[in-house]
Amino acid sequence: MTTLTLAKALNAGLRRALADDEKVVLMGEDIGTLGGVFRVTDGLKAEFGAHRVVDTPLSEAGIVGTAVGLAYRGFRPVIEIQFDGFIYPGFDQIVAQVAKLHYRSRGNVRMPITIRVPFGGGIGAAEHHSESPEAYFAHTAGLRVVACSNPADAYMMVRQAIASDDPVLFFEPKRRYHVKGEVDESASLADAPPMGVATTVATGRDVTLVTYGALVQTARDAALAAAEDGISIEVIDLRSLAPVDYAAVAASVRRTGRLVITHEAGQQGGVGAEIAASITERCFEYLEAAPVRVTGHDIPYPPAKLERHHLPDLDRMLDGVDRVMGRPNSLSGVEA
Amino acid sequence: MTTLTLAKALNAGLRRALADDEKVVLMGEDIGTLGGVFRVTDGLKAEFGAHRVVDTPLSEAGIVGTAVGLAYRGFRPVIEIQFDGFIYPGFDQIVAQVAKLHYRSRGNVRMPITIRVPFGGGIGAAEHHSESPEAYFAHTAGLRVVACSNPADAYMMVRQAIASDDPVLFFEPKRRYHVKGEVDESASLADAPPMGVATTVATGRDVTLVTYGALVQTARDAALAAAEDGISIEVIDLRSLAPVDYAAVAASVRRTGRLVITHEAGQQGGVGAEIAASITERCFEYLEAAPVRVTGHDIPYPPAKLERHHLPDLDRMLDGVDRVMGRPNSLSGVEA
Amino acid sequence: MTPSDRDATGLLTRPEPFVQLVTPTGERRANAEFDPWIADIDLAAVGRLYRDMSIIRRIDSEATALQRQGELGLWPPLAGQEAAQIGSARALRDDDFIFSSYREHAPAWVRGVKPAEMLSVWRGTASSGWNPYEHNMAVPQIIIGAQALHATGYAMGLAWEGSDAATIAYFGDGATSEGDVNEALVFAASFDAPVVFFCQNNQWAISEPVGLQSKQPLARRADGFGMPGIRIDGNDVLAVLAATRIALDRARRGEGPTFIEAVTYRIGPHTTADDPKRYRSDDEIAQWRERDPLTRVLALLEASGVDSAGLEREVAADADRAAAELRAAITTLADPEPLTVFDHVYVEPNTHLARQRDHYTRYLAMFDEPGAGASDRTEGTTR
Amino acid sequence: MTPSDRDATGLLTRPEPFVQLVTPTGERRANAEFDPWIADIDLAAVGRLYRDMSIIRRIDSEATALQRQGELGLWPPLAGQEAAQIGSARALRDDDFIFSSYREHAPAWVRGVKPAEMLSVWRGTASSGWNPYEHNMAVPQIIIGAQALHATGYAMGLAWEGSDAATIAYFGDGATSEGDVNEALVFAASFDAPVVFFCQNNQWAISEPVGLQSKQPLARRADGFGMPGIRIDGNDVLAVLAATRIALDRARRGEGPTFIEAVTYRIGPHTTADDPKRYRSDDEIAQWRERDPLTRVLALLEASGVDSAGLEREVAADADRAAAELRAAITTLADPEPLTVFDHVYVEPNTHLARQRDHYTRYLAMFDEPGAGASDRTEGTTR
Ligand SMILES: Cc1ncc(C[n+]2csc(CCOP(=O)(O)OP(=O)(O)O)c2C)c(N)n1
Ligand SMILES: Cc1ncc(C[n+]2csc(CCOP(=O)(O)OP(=O)(O)O)c2C)c(N)n1
Ligand SMILES: [Mg+2]
Ligand SMILES: [Mg+2]
Repeated sequence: MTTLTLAKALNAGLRRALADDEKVVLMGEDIGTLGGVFRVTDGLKAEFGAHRVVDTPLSEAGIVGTAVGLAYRGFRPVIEIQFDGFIYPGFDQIVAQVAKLHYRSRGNVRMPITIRVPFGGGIGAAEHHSESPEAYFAHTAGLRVVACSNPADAYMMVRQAIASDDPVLFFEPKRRYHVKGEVDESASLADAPPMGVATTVATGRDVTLVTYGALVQTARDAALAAAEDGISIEVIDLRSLAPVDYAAVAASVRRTGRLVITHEAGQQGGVGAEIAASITERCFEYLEAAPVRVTGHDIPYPPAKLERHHLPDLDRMLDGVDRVMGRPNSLSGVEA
Repeated sequence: MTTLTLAKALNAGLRRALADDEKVVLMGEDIGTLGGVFRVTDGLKAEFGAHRVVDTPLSEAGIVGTAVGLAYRGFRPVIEIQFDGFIYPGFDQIVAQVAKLHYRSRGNVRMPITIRVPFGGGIGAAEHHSESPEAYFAHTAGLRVVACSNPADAYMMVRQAIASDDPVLFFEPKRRYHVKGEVDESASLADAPPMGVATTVATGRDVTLVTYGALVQTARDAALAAAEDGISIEVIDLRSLAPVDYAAVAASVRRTGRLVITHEAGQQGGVGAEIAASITERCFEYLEAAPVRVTGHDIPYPPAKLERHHLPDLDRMLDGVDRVMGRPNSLSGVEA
Repeated sequence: MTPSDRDATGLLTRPEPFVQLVTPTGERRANAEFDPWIADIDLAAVGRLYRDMSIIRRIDSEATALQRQGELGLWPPLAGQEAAQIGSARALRDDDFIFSSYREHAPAWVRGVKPAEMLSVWRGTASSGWNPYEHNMAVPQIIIGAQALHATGYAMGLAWEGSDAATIAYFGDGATSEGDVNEALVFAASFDAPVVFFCQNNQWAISEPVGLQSKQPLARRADGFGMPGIRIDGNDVLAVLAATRIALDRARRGEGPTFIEAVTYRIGPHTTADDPKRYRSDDEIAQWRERDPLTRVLALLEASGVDSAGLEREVAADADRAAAELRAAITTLADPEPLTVFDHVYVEPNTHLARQRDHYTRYLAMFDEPGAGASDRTEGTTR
Repeated sequence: MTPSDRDATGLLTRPEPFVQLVTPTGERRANAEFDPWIADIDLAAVGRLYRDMSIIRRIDSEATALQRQGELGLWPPLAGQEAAQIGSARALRDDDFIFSSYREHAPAWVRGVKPAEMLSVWRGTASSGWNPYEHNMAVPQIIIGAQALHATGYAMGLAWEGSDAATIAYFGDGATSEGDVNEALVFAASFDAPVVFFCQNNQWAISEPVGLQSKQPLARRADGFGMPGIRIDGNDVLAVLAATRIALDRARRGEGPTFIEAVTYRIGPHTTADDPKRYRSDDEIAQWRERDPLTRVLALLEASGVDSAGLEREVAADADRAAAELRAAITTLADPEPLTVFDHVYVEPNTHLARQRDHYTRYLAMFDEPGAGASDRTEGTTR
């Protein structure tokens, strides 16, 4: 076991992937000499050379599109999108090519491309640097979408994503890059839980609180705070957003009868909508109340001084818990 | 009243908008001399000139991006995206610029841009010509998203979209372009129901069936078929997908206690997920069963000979109705 | 400015200046730079190029006929572009990888793709017609320009592996306006990628004349991106062959990408769904018919003493046979099985899709068991 | 090829060939083509350009200091690019519309934007600092290259209205690799749009040297798109002024777009979050300091008999005053009200957002009423 920050755990995972398979190449803006603006690829160019860790021209469609060509040739490209809000110029290549080529080619061509996206807010940044675009990709057939929340998962999941023969959107909680945790660098891929599996990070009886990425820690804190109030919250770290591990979430909801989903992305059409709908389908008879969503507002990401009024925090999560429990809450007395 | 096809109704609406406001300009690929591949803009270039009906170079980001500049200058650009699957190269300009500029500029700059998208399948077309990308835009704060289903609405809604000071994604059910209906060309914008309002196209007691675009007709047919079986279906044409007219849908569901949502787009993170979640939030106590979704599969659009196994049709809608009614259905006997 | 004004400038629709080795009337023009690259092309080889072009033209017209008869949903004819496609495809080595748009039937045919496979996607029975790795040719690309980046990425990979193979990216004049094509030029130049950008300027992007996309000859785009641009008569199969060989040779020597503009013409509609009468004149088409890529080769052969009429007859018979084979094969293509809609979305097991597939399997099963579920109401349905 | 190899070619980091009217040591170089365009620029006018550059440099360094002191979240310094930005902005007419990236503090200042307004967005109190229509300057663009299309569209609109105003699109060397910039060139040429593409090649896109984006001088990109490209010493304010006037004049006469590459250098970090030591040498910076845009102007004035030391003192005092004003204004900027997060998402009423706003209003109200709702549990929360 080593103690690593989440960023360094990713770095270790990437190093391991580069070492294990010479077809793995990293591509992106400023990832080589600079080591990435978050230093996630620090030192890797020096170690593996400029053909394995590739500083590319400034063009996201270009990066994804050339990665498609490289995948056609048998490479396993790992792309870094510098910030969440810069993924959209590459959107067409992602949804029309990366996602569809295996289907289009009737299984002949594989697109084992990993697209790393530092995502989410809470870092006081300028516009386009704090977004949560995961729902766009979860709605795109042919892609897998995962999000890590801690160093140990970061290390294993990035390796699993790279090893996957399907394309993976890999979301990294940028405001947790500096959080430390234990990482077992000797663990084998086969022993780790598959990236499609959700993790129960706190057990509880009253409410199931589902989240992913940076908010997992906030949700754990909320569970602790609620415990003092006598409310027992089960916290699930989804890890995979497409597909969602509904077996795990449904099992929990069947026990608790109550579901709260929380994410930074806007509510309208967010991942939480899908989870609320799917769990209602699966657990209708068990639900004591409608699933509650605690999300970012449906607004463009606001200026830094206002982001705390946009992002779900511990209090808003607890208010969501109060809503689903029928305790006094922000909507008390309001007609549905 | 004139009898017009849906395509001709759009043509009439666009002509009217061009005539009423000289700041309205149409832009797109092949919309001028050719009149568009669906002939929706037929004759308009001859009538209004090449500066009002503009054949653009072949580049979707270019079209949307220059439309942003034109809107900055006070124009009201109306863009035609040739087919649904070709909108993605313009995605960045749509979600990072069109959707956000009013917010970014603190209300100083308006983006009254209408983006017309012929959408959906059922026409036996090649890949990228039958997609339903509406959920991506419904998840994007700052955009309005509407879909018309019949000539009368097409005529009024396209005018309303153009008159709106907010950007509007305007989805046109391409497989219904040739369907005829009565259009009142003398109706004033003010008299027509706002485009944000849903329409109840068939009243019923047992189930609320919600849809939009091309499937509205199929849903009406399903209601007729079900009636013969003694099941009374209320069909709602949403018209607006962002925001959704939840007042109308919730009122209906409170009466019927049962909701089925159907769309061609994939299920995972589709508009139906949002509606199921939102209606469950609003009507939990009224629901007799979990809302049911009848959607396209979560697959890339399949080859033409298979599209009937992808698109919801009358039978699949009725199976959805059977599910929500607890009658024998395709999931009978299956564990949730 | 209207499209016709843009034509009136004449800059782009006027084919010259470009490299031409065989005139429309079949005269051989000497060219010190290009001739060495086709020194091996004797009369027999010219005859084979003629044969290639004739057969693909025949297959193309058969496909159009099949579409008109309802056997295909759509067909994008290549008629008029035979020299551009055959000349370039014949310049390739087998291990060079082709990335094309939807119109490159000739390169696919050169690579041994069966015409019926080629057509299956237009019939709607399959999402693509062949295995790219069997023919070293990617499946066709419909998103305009996207494949230029794929060709560049593949070429970067070739270079990193130390291979001396190359890639070729086919795209149209309209595609040069898309960001993807320009970004491909940026990446290819930056990484010295062994890729040939082969732009068939067939004068039209559906109804839009090339003058709407560019006021410069497209080949001039290359220099600013840091690569040579070559403008050739795309209806002259020898010029195309030579230019492509020059470009491939540069690529193999590690000197990076080359941009070729092949000036040609789409004689038919954009696709069978298109009505070109709405945007171009019969005169224009007539003018271009005089620059036909096949007749000039016959004339050249005739002038060189070959029995061109005999060759024509012989090749026509082969072409007819190919067309008949195609017709027989296409009309007997089986429709795919319903549940195959779920195949190949993912390589690895996917819980969500597996569930959806199960559900649809059950749903279909209801119709096999009369009396069950909704099947008693299928009367008047859309199925 | 590694970034340092790419430098080693020297093609792009070596500033010549370009148009230079004033050498780094302040000598005036005659240029028959450019000189007429600055015939009106007498010594007093040169002094004013010096003043502009000095003041914006001081504001820029004050902003960097404010960031270091925690008053701003981030700051992208323009240091080194004063001539490129002032020369071009001073060439504009008031009714010409500016579309910029995040680094064009000088054009904003020239247009009368208050420095504190400029900084508010970097302090995080506002999503943008000014009303575009008050200054005829769009709010800054962070998505690399996107504004080039906006400038083109606005210019198309100007032309359609018959106006003789123009637009200018500022972007960097890195931006030339984005599809958007290339598509802007396509549209601008096709529609003869009165737009000036003003590329500040400051040698770096964060850590990436310009040689990674292009092997050609960027101005050469223009020709292939059908417009003139001008390469100038971007640290020579007179050359910049002249070139921009030439381009604007073309635009006003309906002759369409021009591409200007201003060869300059970013002396500071990409932003205050950047550590340029990781990717470039002190030597390189020292070399470029010798080409400073301000010192050469002082030298020119001195050689022309102006009391340059006096001017320097006088301007420094003004600059310090501006900096002090800025500091006072920025540190007293109020934080925005919570509920303003919902303002200006839409122009028209929106039922969904109104409901969300209502809900959040109620939520916030809970904290005003002790004992209500969740507020009794705020201990140890993240708020
Ligand atoms: C991104 C995208 N936008 C629009 C289309 C619709 N479309 C299909 S072909 C075509 C014209 C292409 O012209 P060109 O590149 O010259 O190729 P050609 O058809 O002439 O071979 C258009 C606009 C598309 N397929 N993809
Ligand atoms: C689409 C997009 N991708 C990536 C970024 C991150 N980014 C911000 S500035 C920058 C470098 C820009 O370089 P250049 O265009 O030369 O302008 P400069 O900063 O040198 O003025 C990058 C990569 C971005 N803002 N937008
Ligand atoms: Mg063409
Ligand atoms: Mg730069």
